[in-house]
Amino acid sequence: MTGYTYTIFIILIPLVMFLVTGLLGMKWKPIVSGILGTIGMGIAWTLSLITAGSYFFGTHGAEGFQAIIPFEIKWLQFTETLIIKMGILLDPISVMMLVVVTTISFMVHIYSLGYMKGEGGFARFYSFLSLFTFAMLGLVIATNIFQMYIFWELVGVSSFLLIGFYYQKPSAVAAAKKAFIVTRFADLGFLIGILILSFVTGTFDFAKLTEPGTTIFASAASMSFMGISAMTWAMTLMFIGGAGKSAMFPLHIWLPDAMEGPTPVSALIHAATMVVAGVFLVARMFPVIHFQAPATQEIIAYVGGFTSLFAAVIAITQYDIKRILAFSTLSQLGYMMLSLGVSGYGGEEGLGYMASMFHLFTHAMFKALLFLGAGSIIHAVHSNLMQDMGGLRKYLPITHITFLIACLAISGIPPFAGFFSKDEILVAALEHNKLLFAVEYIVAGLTAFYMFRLYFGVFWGKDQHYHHTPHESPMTMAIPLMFLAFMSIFSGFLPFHNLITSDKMGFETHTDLMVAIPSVLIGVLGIAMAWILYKKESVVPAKMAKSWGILYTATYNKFYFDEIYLFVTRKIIFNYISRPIAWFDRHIIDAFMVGIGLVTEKVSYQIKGMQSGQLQHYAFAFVAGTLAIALSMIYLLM
Amino acid sequence: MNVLMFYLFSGIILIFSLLSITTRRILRAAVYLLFVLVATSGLYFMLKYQFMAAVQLTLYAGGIVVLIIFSILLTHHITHRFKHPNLTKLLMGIGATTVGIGLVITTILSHSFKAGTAPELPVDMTVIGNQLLSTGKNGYILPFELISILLLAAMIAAIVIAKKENNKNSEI
Amino acid sequence: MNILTLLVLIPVLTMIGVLFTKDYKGARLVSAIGMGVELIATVYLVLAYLAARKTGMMHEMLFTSDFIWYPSLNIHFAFGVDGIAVAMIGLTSIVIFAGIFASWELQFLTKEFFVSLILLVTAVYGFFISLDLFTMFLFYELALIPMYLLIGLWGTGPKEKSAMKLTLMLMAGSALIMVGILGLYYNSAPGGGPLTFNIIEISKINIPVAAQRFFFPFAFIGFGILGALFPFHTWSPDGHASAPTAVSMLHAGVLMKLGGYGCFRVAMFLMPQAAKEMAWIFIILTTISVVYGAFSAIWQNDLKFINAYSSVSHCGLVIFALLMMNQTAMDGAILQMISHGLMTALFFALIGMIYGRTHTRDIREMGGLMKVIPFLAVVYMIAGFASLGLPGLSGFVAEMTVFVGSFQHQDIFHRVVTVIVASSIVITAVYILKVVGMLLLGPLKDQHHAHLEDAKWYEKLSTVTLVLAVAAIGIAPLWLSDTIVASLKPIVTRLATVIPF
Amino acid sequence: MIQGIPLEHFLIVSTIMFFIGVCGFIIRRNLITMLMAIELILNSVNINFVVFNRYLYPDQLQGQFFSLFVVGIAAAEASVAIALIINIYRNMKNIEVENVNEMKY
Repeated sequence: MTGYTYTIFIILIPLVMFLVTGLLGMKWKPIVSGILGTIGMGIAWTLSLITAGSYFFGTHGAEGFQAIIPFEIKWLQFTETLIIKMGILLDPISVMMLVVVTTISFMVHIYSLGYMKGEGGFARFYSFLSLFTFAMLGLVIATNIFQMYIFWELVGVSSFLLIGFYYQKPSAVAAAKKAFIVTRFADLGFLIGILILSFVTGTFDFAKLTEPGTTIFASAASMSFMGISAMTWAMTLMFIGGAGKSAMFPLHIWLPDAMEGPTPVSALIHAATMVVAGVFLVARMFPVIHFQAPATQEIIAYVGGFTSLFAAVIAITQYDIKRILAFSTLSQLGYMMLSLGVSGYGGEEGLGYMASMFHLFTHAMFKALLFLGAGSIIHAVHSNLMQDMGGLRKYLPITHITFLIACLAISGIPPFAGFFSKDEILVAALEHNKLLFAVEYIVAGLTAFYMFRLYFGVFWGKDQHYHHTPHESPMTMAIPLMFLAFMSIFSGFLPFHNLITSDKMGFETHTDLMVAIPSVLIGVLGIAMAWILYKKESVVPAKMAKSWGILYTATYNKFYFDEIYLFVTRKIIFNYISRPIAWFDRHIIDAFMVGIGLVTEKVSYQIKGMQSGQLQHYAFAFVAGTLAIALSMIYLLM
Repeated sequence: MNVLMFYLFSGIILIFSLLSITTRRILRAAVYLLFVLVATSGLYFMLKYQFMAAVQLTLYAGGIVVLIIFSILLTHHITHRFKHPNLTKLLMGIGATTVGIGLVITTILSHSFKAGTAPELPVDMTVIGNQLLSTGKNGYILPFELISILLLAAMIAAIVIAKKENNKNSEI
Repeated sequence: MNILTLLVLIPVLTMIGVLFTKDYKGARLVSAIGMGVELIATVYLVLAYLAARKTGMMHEMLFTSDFIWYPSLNIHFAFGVDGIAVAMIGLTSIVIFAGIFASWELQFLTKEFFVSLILLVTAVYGFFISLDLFTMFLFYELALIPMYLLIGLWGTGPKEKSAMKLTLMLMAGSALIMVGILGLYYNSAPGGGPLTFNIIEISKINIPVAAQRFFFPFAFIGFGILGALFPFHTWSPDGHASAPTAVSMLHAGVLMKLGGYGCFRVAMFLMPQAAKEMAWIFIILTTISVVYGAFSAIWQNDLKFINAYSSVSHCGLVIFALLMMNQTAMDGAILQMISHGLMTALFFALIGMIYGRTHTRDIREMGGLMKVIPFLAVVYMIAGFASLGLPGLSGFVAEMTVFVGSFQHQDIFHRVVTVIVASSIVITAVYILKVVGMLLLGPLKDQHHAHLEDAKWYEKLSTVTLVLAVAAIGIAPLWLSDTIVASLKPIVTRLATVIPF
Repeated sequence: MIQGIPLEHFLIVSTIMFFIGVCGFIIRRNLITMLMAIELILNSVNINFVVFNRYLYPDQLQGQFFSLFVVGIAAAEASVAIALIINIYRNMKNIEVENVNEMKY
């Protein structure tokens, strides 16, 4: 059991790298920090792979993959039972996430050596990357919900720092703020969810919470608030936290803006790792949600389904290539959430759970690839907009091929990775909810369409007037692309159904041809439409856009969600809550306090007049006072 | 006879004290005050405090009133007539007076005094002189000396206050 | 010699030493040395305290000593500390140490400034170690007087007015406290026998409930005014905005904690029944404090005002947690006091340093300072993150302990207010990020700021001390929390076992 | 002791005299007449002392001595008061009490 103590180094190396590059980085030549960070990450990656290898393919008992806690210390004690511990929990999903996070992070580290070359703040960039990796790893290996929350917040802040990396650009600062505040708002839900959960169960530990047949929820049945049971509240609030991080509708608004960060950051944080934290949270709490709060699971399924459709529709109309990818990420995250939402528990029933994790894995690979590819394109043409691109396949051969692979993978074309995972999700959806299945089916077609719209628009069509001939990226950028392309092709063949399941027992899956063939067909249909419309420069898309009129404009403007949020925050919260409160404080409460002083002063000024200097007034006051006292003593007191 | 004399003196006291505070000619006020003081000394005579009455006559009637008249002459023309008193003050004074008189008189009348039954002490100069300068029981040497110091102090003070100052600010 | 006497003696000696210096260089050097020694003495105290507890000394108070001072009223100089007082003393030492260095460049009446500042701090030490209500009150009053001078003489802006307002409001508070303390004194022997001011002795008897009901609001509101209890908080924005850097640090960092400390040590500990009865009123007030302070902060443009309102919000959380009256929440309250003390001191130090460079505190006139003064900007960001409760810094630990603690109550009322209070962390994030975004990030707004000098060594020393303390609590909170919890046990037990009314 | 005159009659006389003095002190404008009012007050009090002595404690002399001292103090007071009045007259050219309000507030 204790054979995994070395896993602590996976966590500690990025932390040390963060401190070293953060504190000393500015004194060195920038490249030193980069190389140091990359080497550190490489070690962590190797260790993760070793861990995964020995965990999944080493010996394990007949009862499936058991959770292992190789390391745990007490961090803070609240009550006798509520203790925050810091530890490492190894179970199938956390080990898988270790691999995903370290892989992508390592690739991004290598890639950034080329991409960020010559940028100011190179050392800062690497130290933030290390901080993020540390936080993300801490999140995935958390042994208890509070540790997860702690790293959850750290992930949020490192995301803030990285989005705002170009801190002199106002739009980047605004995007960073937005990302942080929106997720923070969602985290409030998470926190309250934790409070309720911990109060009901008296523990934070995942091990106790997810133990099959546990009795800690016995007291929960009697608790309810506003007609909804305590566990439903807790899980729904927690899901809000997860939805914030994973940018589920309606908390999705920060993700497209987050593309203001450097592209490698988008690949690491906003495509592959941090945004799946919400999915990971739901997966982590899956037994609790499934058994204790089935209503929440329904919500998760519908939110996931709606988000995937919503984002896919918006993606069709966008021109900024990173935003298209961002909306595509939203859509794919919706898939994962939906899959968890329709999943059952145990064996074949748990197909959705397995599919979700599978898709998480494959998506991480091909979406990171897409982003890094996009980074490579942007590196070449110095623009984010599709209008500025075209015919790039001649100039960027490696990027072109890898990008194509990723597009095929996300469109679910066999034998690329996306096909397998998406297929499993569709099967799971079909078994539980026909409506959601239909939605996902359409989304699959839309995905293929907008991805190939992007692909054709960028690599085909005619050349634009480039300032200088676009050139292929350096090897530091090409190697990660090739590696990820390799993963996008082959990761679909990993035997997930044996490794990562809801009850930790493997089961057999089979490709359901009744689902697979139509899904491939609609993917191909989407590609074909994109081919027709965007392969060559054509006026059809513009005409179509015009004919859709308002609908197109609304979609192009992301259904005005940003504006609504802006209205709510700027106008309502700032102007109608904060401002009156500030005014109230200065002009009512403070004025009241000052008023007390002023009244005292005024009154004393007034009664000062009684000291008129008129001797006879004093004499009268004296006599009258004496008489009054005498009178009262004689007639009142006696 | 005695009774009649008492009411005569009382009448003089009350009438002239009232006149002394209401007349509009200041010198007359002083003279009325003199009458009041003399009548009071008459009361003392009736009560057989001859020494007290003599002091009253010489010191009060003779000394203080003369002092007052001098100062009047220093500060006023003989023909000076006062303005009518301020109405507020008039009301204040009359109000306080009425209430006060009513209160005190009702209190006096509702209280029954027990007359002393001890034999009267003859008040001749020997007794007064002995008591005034004795240090034993019923001796008043300390207040007597204090009063003398006070009088000295008052005299000096009066001179200091009233004398002309040498600087320009106090020129008349 | 008793270590506690030493704690008061060192500042007094420092004050005398400062009086004999010739110029501002001498004054600041002597002050720095004195406060450095004080910090060492505090570290020694902490170690000695922990060691004593480890050897199993179970008394409520340690290092006690007792001199009769005024026999006819039974007033003593009674000293002693428990874990909470030790923690507060530690906070004070760190803040004043940083504060001395933050006012390193002050050259106007330097000697007098340092004497007043150290007098203030002496009073604060005296307050925390006192076990006698009267002596405690004496030190409390002693702390207010130099405050008036410090703000009125060395402040900025409408300093006289602010100083007057602050002093008068706090004096009003101390009048209420005095009523409360005298009430306790005259009820301290319900069965006859000598009256006493000693906290420990009073805590062993039960004050008659009627007296408690009458005197509890006096004592609690009195201390609450210093703890910025809504609606008696308005001295705080003005006072903090006008005060010089070191005074803002000390005031927001330590003096406001006197209020919270007094609230539970005097009002709640000695009058538990009344505390239980009336808690709900003050819980509502503090809930308003927390949310209201945070909302107010959003709309402010003056850096110090933002921080002052943020202090209102955070100090509201302290009293809120105290009123929850269970071990976890009260532990959180003490942690929050320390955490807020450190980070708000850090904030004010930084604001003072930024103001010293840009000569403005209006965030609309600044921008993009990250590029110009990276050290200060980074530290400001760390302070901001601590304030909005980032894990790894002290704010998170404190806030989470408070929330978990106050959520342990069974009834809906406590739950709902907890949720409302918890929502303040989002609002806090909004205003902190607003400031960080406007002040530090973005393009440089004012070209005059292009050549500002980054932190000097003494400024670095001042801020790094505070940052280290904030981070140390945030990363390893267990020992502090355990120390506090051990000392809270008698208080919580007493609160829990009072006869229900 | 005067046969046929009860103590109360003396007291009533002195009371009325006393309050006439008070009234005079309040309503008069002139400092000297105010001084006279004060003399009236003192005088009425003297009567009281003497009468109480004679009627209630005829075997002692405290009342008489007290009256004597009062007279002495009245003399001192009058002399200082008149010195003050003259000084005021020098400074203000009149002795209206309403003008003497320099030390108000």
